[in-house]
Amino acid sequence: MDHAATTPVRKEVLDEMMPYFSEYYGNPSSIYYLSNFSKIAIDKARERVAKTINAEKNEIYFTGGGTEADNWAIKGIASKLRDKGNHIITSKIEHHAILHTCEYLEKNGFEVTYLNVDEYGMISLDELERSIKDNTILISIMFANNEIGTIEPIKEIGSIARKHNVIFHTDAVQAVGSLPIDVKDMNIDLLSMSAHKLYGPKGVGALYVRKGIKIDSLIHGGAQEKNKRAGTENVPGIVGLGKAIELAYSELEENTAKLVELRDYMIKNIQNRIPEVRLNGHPTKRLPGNVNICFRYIEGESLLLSLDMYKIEASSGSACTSGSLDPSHVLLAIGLPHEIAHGSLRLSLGIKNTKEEVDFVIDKLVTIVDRLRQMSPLYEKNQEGK
Amino acid sequence: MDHAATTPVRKEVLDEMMPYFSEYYGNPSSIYYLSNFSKIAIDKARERVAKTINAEKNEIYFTGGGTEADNWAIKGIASKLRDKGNHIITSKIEHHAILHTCEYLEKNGFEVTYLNVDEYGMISLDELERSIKDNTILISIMFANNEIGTIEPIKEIGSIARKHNVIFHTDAVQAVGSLPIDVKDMNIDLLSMSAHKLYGPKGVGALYVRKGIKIDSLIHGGAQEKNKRAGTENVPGIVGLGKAIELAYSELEENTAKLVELRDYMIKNIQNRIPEVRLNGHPTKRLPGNVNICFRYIEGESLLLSLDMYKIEASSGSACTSGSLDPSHVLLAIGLPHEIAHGSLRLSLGIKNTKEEVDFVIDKLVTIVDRLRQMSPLYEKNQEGK
Amino acid sequence: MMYSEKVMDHFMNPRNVGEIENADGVGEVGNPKCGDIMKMYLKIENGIITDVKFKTFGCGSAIASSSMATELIKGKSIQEAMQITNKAVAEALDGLPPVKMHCSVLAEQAIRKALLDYSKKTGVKIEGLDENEFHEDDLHEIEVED
Ligand SMILES: Cc1ncc(COP(=O)(O)O)c(C=O)c1O
Ligand SMILES: Cc1ncc(COP(=O)(O)O)c(C=O)c1O
Ligand code: FES
Ligand code: FES
Repeated sequence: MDHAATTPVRKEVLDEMMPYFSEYYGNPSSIYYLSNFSKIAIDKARERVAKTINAEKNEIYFTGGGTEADNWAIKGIASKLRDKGNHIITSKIEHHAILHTCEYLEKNGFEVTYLNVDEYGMISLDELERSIKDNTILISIMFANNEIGTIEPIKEIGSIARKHNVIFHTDAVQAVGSLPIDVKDMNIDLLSMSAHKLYGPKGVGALYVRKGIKIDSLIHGGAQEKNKRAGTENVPGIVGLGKAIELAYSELEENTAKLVELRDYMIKNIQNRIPEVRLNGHPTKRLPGNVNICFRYIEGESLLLSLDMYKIEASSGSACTSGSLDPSHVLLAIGLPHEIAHGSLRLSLGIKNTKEEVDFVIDKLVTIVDRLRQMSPLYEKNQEGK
Repeated sequence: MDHAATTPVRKEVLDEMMPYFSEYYGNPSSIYYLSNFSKIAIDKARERVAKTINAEKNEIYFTGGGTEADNWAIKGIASKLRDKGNHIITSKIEHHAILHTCEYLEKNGFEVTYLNVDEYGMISLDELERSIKDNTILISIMFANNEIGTIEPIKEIGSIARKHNVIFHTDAVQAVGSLPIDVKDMNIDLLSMSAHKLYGPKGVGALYVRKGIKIDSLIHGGAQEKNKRAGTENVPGIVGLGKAIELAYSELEENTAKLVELRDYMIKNIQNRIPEVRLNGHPTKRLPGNVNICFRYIEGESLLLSLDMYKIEASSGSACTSGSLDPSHVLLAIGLPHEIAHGSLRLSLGIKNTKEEVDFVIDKLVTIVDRLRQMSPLYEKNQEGK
Repeated sequence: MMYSEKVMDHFMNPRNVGEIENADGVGEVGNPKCGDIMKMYLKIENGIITDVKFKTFGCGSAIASSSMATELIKGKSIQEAMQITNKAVAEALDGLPPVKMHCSVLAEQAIRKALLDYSKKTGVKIEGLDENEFHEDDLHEIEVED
């Protein structure tokens, strides 16, 4: 139950990818017959991606994943507009692909404003508008957060950006496949996506670049992707992204309804059955499959290990799982104190999950949380206090 | 017969990749049991790649292809050593992944020396050494050229670089899988490779970074690849690269012997049966499968189209196939006049090609070249002149 | 790049390849930069193009364009031949890839240059034809939309 981390490639997707490994393996840059299959396949995938987000075909550029798309968007605009300005606005809860790229730019003469979020993880449109300056060249706000699932007011951000003539990028890696997206209606100038979050393969993504937006390349070389993203195309991967996105959106309504119901059932039951828990993220404006909860007095990694014993996959924003000493920057940004962030658990539901599985996870959680709390000196203290 | 452009994924390679799409699909960054399979798989691939080029496992970083590895090497060193110097040395016959990256750096305050090559495509060690200045931070010379197949004196370049304390990168995209490589013996500091040139999948490659070499990231984000290359790992692709490289080197001697024999047979027979041709590249220091020949009075694209009618795949450095107005920069660098470069043809043999296929191609070439020459106003003039 | 079936047909089976001895008009155009050369031979009787042949050093699209151009003007009057544009040649071939449109320009230019040669040799004036129009350097300066 960790579909926000990655998803398996769906059978229909893999089936469509297979011929492009060994049979129709031609290099799309070649001019002979064999390579036509690759060219046509890429073209079809581009069309599928474009259609899904209401873009034009020639506004879609394939990349080696969501992280590359994010890096390209930020650095490509920064490098292109360097002479125009050096100020970028983003938020405190972005994925590291955005944050670390911004930090890199800060070391190279750029100035970055990291917008605050409220307790639900929402940015303030007011603060955004007040942050725009004469030298602001880019606003990058994620479509939906990968940890707490909060969906940002993208359309409103788009309007503000457009009004002030600032380019607007959104990291939609978690949103694509799960939420309806219309780049025209939402005034989005650049949008990143990644195939492995929507039952497509790892190592392939795309960047939407609105017609008219000028951007420097991140990866220079051959003339692939209309001279904007060099490197021999990952043909099977691109085919997989195209198929996966088409499938996801043909089933969007039905999957969303199902996931939202399961999600809310899960949240409600955890809250009912386990004391001293806190739901992180927005109660309604959240990704259909996202459940993020803090369990007081315990630590996330030990929770994950215990769940793993029952083959339940999950993730945590605890300091112990982060590899660094701090808990997740997202949990801190929504105002959680360290000790509470420590006990965070993210369960992200996928299209194949069932109510039985959810019940199983809740049952196990009840046991595990109780067990870990019994071991916790904090819990002990707290109970004494009562 | 265009194996230098790309190769099909070998069955053994694809078989080993398959389980990582839908079964062992866990994100290597997760901590639960399922993701162990991915971690172990990546580890094994890293070991295989390292062993092949006599590197250590922790000196191998996976990328989204050869172009990304090239970009990373050049920009990563340039960015890291900017304060130390701004001069880079490369050659005139590098792949666009190197050349266009260098041109980008030139626009950003770097100075680049593009070394000449002789008629065979060899750089001069003398010129290289004379070009090194106090502010030289990087030498990047390709291991073997993708068009004319010439193998550069890598070990000697490595010695010169080491002597002058300059970092040495080599684009070995065409060499890996075809030539023995020993990064220690050859004093190589950074080396790029790409899986799809050696019967592995497209969209995955690697950069070898010698221990102790400090390099900035090209793609920032998560902590993957020891914090040096962010982005969820393309697990099946990485597994494919590992298997492909292991296979290629377990069969290296036998394949090389076979390819060299076929190659020389092909070159000799074309020269014998078709008048006014010119072999491009070095007669002996060339990639085992590379045949590159200019046919006077005709143009490469029409040659390719005609060959395609017989399902023979090939490539050309003619201006008409380049999409730009100029013929290949490699052919110009070895001193060919435009009109001769125009009639260039590259045939690159693969491990499955047979003598019968080579004979078939030569037969067809004889007919096609004759037909096109009969149509050519240049041929006419020349025959009159005789 | 993908050529139409018609382009491939004219490339593989070009019509009217060759030379005409004692042609009434010969035009050779080329792009000195990319090196493509097209040579057109005309036989003209009573203002009608009774025969036409070509030789071309160039890509598939250049050869197909030459072939199609000869078909389009054979049996036509000089004035009709003057109306043949590179677009007409490309359309007759069911289109050319954008990056290859300039090859059809070569065909248009070769016809006009052969007609100019005829005009010079015979003193017959052809309206709309000007010696100064053959700036070979301009041949490839066609804007191509991406
Ligand atoms: C010498 C050389 N360098 C770099 C590349 C680029 O590698 P990739 O196609 O994996 O981006 C190629 C192949 O296209 C090559 O032949
Ligand atoms: C919001 C967000 N942005 C970017 C990424 C990075 O995408 P990728 O894993 O394809 O590099 C992820 C996932 O890891 C994500 O959740
Ligand atoms: S207690 Fe072990 S990492 Fe936090
Ligand atoms: S003749 Fe050179 S591109 Fe057509």
